Amino acid sequence: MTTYSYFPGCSLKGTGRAYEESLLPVLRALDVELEELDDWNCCGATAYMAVDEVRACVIASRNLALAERTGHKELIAPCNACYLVLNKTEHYMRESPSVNGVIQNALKEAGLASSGNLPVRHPLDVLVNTVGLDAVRRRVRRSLKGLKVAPYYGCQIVRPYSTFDDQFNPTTMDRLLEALGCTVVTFPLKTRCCGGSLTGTLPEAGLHCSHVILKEALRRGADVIATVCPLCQFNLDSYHDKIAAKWGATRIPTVYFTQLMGLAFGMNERELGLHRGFIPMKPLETSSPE
Amino acid sequence: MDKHDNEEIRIGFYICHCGSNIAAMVDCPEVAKTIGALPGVVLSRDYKYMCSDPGQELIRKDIAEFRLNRVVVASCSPLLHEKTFRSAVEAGGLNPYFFHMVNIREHDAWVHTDKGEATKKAKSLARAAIRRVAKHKALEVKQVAIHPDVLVVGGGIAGIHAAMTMANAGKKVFLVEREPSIGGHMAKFDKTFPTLDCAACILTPKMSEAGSHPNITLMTYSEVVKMDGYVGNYTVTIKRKPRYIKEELCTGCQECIAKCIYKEPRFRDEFNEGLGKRKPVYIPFPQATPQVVVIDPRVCMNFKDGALTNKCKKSCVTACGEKQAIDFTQQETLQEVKVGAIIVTTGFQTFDPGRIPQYGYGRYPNVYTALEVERLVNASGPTAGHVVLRDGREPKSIGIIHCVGSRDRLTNRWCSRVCCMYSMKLAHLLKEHTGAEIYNFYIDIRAPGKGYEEFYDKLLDEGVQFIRGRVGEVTDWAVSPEEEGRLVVRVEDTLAGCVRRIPFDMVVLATGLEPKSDAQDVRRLFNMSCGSEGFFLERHPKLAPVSTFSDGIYIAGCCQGPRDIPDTVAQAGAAAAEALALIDKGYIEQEPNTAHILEDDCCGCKSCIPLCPYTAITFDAAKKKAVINEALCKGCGTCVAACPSGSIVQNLFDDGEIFSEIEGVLAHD
Amino acid sequence: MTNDWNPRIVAFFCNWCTYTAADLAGVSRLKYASNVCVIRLMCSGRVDPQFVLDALAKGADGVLIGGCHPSDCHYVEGNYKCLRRFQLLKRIVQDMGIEEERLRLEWISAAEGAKVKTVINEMSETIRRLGPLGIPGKVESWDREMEQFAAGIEAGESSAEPCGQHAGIREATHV
Amino acid sequence: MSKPKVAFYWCASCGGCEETVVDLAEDILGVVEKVDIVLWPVAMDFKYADIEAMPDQSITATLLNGAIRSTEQEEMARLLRRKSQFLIAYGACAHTGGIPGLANQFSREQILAFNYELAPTVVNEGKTRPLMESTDQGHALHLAGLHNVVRTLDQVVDVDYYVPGCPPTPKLTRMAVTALLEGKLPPKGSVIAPDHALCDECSRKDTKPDKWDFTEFIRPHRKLMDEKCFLAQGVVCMGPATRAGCEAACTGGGMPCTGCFGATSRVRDQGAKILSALCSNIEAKDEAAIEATLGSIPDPVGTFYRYGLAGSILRRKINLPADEKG
Repeated sequence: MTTYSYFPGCSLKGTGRAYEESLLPVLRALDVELEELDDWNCCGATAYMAVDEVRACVIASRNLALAERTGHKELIAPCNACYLVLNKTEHYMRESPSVNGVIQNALKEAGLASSGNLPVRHPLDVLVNTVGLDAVRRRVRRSLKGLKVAPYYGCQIVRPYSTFDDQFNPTTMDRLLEALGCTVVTFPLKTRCCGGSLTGTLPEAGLHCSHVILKEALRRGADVIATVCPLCQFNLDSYHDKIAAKWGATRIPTVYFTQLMGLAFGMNERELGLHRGFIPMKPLETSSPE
Repeated sequence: MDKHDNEEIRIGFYICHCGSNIAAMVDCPEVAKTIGALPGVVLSRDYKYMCSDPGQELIRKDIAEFRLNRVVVASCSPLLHEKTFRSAVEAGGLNPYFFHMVNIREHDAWVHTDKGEATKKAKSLARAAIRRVAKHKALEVKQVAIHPDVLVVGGGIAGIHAAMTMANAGKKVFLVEREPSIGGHMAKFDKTFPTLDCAACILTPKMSEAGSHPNITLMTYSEVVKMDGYVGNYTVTIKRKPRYIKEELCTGCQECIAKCIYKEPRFRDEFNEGLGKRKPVYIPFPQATPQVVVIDPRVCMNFKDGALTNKCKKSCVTACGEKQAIDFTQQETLQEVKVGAIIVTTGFQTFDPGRIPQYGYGRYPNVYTALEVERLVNASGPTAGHVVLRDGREPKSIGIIHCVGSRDRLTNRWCSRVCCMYSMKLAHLLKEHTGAEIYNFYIDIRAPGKGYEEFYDKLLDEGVQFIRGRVGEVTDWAVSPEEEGRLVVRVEDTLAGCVRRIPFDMVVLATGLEPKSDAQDVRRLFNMSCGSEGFFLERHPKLAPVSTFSDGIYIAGCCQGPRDIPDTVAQAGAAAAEALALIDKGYIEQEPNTAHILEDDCCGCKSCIPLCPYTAITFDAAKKKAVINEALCKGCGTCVAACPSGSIVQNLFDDGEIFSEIEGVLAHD
Repeated sequence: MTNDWNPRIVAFFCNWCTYTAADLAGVSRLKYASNVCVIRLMCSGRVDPQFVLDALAKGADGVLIGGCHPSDCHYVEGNYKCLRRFQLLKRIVQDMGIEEERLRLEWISAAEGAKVKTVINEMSETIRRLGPLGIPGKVESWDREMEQFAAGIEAGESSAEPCGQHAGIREATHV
Repeated sequence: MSKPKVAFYWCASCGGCEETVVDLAEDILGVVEKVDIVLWPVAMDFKYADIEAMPDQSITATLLNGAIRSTEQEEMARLLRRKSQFLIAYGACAHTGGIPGLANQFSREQILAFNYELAPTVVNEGKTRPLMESTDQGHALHLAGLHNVVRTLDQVVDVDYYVPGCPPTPKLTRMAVTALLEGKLPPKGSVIAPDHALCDECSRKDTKPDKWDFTEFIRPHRKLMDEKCFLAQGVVCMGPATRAGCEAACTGGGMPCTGCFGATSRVRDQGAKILSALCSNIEAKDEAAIEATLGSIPDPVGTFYRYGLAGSILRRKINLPADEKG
């Protein structure tokens, strides 16, 4: 049983609840415990970053400091935005003495300190590179054979810090899904923008981004899109009517990779939060538990 | 102990303006004034160009007129002009080593911005030299005979040309090539830009000439593994890989290939970039030199994992008949050769497009590298010059992407110099072969060469499309029916100012040139340096472009940096000329900066003996003292620094000289 | 430290890599601090620890040694010899009350002109921060206790206490 | 004509040098009858006043041992310099600072504090320190002052010759005296001893290996030493960096050389040189491994500068105060 510090971030407690609901049991099934940071705060993403980068980093650094205090060797951040901002902050702390200065002073005020060297990892990375695909395969109870999945990584997990996968053609999730028995369709839009927060600010542009991805996934004959990011999942899942109205229907469910793992592990769909999606996944009648 | 110890020291000091190179940042007259006032300095001048004839003449005259017995020149780097001034001093009748040089250009004027500070520094450096030179002793230059033979490493066009040049000048040349045949990359090309004459037609004659030249010993399928010695007297160890064929017996009839139990060729054909197949016993390409087959133990039935099994019925041996050229028992052998000079022409490797996954090489079968296309359009290529895609279709539209792995901060920053031209050449050839519609995606067209720009014009007239913009990605993501099943190039057309999607049947990546993956090993092997990008470093970017920091070792061709065939050949000629100049002098003068033991003082503690990488230091059991063989000593001075009783002295760098230099740089005005 | 004070750094560069790199820096017109004077040796293996100590004793505020990268030495292994000596020399120098940052050993290849610039700038910054080492001045001040004393004797007033600590010995005490 | 006058004097040293003079054994008599000993505190009763009374240069030679550490020693050094034609730095302390020179790693205050208060063997509630001026039963008592810096003799006054060693051997002493008496004087500033290193006369020399490749330096107490060269056994021996002349007394007696004869004339800093020689021959090539090997030398200064610190290039710990009253 290995334990990691766990920074859920706002999404996994809100719109992305299903992500957490599936992540925790799946990891537990593989003997990985997540210990949620006590008194964590906003990771500093989105608006903050745009307005004042350094302050945003300060905000993020508090979480890093808290995590270091727990004594756990590594911190897990499932939300791509959190994952990016936390890594970015550590990057600045190491590369820019001036930014680091501001951060350390701010932390001192709060009686905290951070080395900027705590590894911040994404569950996808941990599952494939630490837990290992063999362990995953061994845990599969109900193979997802026949399920065609479009692996969608989003932009933030490999850019700009490609810590564990290729920046332009990541394949980690592909391999993980194959380990579950899925058929992974070649999906050239893996890392294309999902629209991000544009869906809120410039719907026209934002929604079109989502549309392109949904359409290509269907064109590739995928039954479902697997994602590693709450914002991606939200964008791709929540605006189907608006998108249909503008460019025609592109109905395809978008789920978290952890939910697919849960299914493969034979877990209950509801416990995995699959009922929360707007576009429900077809029940896997074909493959029965082995 | 030295007769010069008690003579009156009369130093002449000269500071060079180097036009404005130095004078702009260093107040030369001021320095001359200060130094002139130092004890021992009888004469101090500043002069516009010390290295010029009048400058040197000045030194000569002054030595006589002012009875100078030491000379210091403050100018550029000693690596550039030390020799010049030493000979000037010698011409003045002094021992050339009663001279010291101060580097106030590269190390001062050029790197500083405050004239006051730069001048101050010039004074310190000069003061140090003055104190040092007073301690200098007369030294004799040692002359060592040069071995007249030459080694050329790498049998590409550069190596071949260099070897031929020297062989024709009557020198014995060893030409070592790693592959089974010489020819290098040029042998794979179809036509050459901009004249479009066929590469094989101009290269093949040179290859066979080199192969049969009485003065050239061809060592193909061989690699240099060790180099010992020094300029003029190198001992090189060459590994001869077993080709399982007795070269001298094989006539190149190729019967063995025909009769190989593999009826059909089925193994990756390296020469054709894997587009074609070969048998375990093969000859790399029709014009291969030497015309000798080679057996690949990794796939030959008679081996398993490279080890001999004799499981095969050896139809090849039967086919060879009484020639008996096939020898499965052949072993790797080491051969030693002695040479006076070495020319390194190990060439380049093409950029691996897999490093830019967004261009889809390896993921999309119809994305090709330029070198693959060279084979495709080549009459003796895998498709006999028939341009067809891997699925057999003939492409109707072709996109050529320039600068793949060139001018790119994420991969290689340098311009590979040849891609623009060969891309246009391929564009022309592909159009000729297929009549397809052809697009070039470029950043800038670089056509700086005789007839190059004209060739670009010609292509524009032929209707080849040119789009200015770095391609973002090559994808099979289709958004329109006409894109379905084709490769889509997404690019910003920076002239039209819009992002475009253009579908193609075939995409060609103009991969750049980069240093060979083992360039670092080769560099160490020959004691050379590499530039930051990994190409071999020339001694001077302008004035010694084919020399290296190791005397007697020269470089030519793309191992020094990307260049096209004419430049490569010119460079190879230059390298050959440099080597000839060295060898024909018959001897080299060795810098007398060697170390020697003070015999009376050495206590025989042996601290120094294990330190010498050249085993120049030995222990005289009778005298119980260490002895240095100055012929072997290369003058690093490591033993001198290590001698615990100060009983080793290095000429030109003895403790006294260095201590006084330290004192000098730190003394205040 | 006072800004008008300029650190004095003595550098020992090997002929083949670092000295050439410094030439390259010049040819590339890189700009760096002017307070470093380079002494050229054939190999970093020639750097005798005595040189380093002597430079410090004669007024250098720092000493920089430059050699070829490990396994790139023009003389095969001179740079390793240098490294080994340097590591112990650093300890001794520290024991003698000198900050270790005042000594620096860098591997700089002939191609790394830019590194020459950064290293020299970094180092002169570090030393500017540390302030002057000024050993000659220190030795002078140490010896003042004697000069004053000697002066006292010459003046035949040795029973006075030039350093406030001298006991006259006019009254012949028995030994 | 009267016999040449000779003086012996004793500054900061242990007295071993005086012993050597006595070790001249019967030869001393020869010396005594050839010369007039005008000052020899350790053996005879003289008054400084007598010396002061002498005309300058009237002493032919003074053999002064010990480093200069106190005001009194300094004054005597200057006095004797004035009175003597030849001043001879006799023994390691006068020559290179000797063991007392190691005090240059500490400030005057540190030394006094330790000796009179902190040393575990000291009981001194009153924290009494020696006073330079005090009165006892109406007598004014004076003590010499302690300098901040320990100095070699030639850092204080001009020195004509050096007789090295801790202590010098009778043989060298005899050489020196004879040279003086017979007027066969080497050039001024000479060290009266051979100018090559100790190995030359070491009985273990032949067992010296051609390759050392040190992986660890062993301290003599760690293992029983055999007859081989100490360096061959991984023990730091200063022999290669130390002047010969002692006829390898220590190495012959089973102890590595600790360097008391100082360096040869060609070396400015004995410690730096032995460091260079030993480190160059370490086997390791990467920093960590080198560090590991060097870790086995716990006190480099004390090891390489045991007798030479005061006379070394750096002389004294740099960050110590120049003047400290105590």
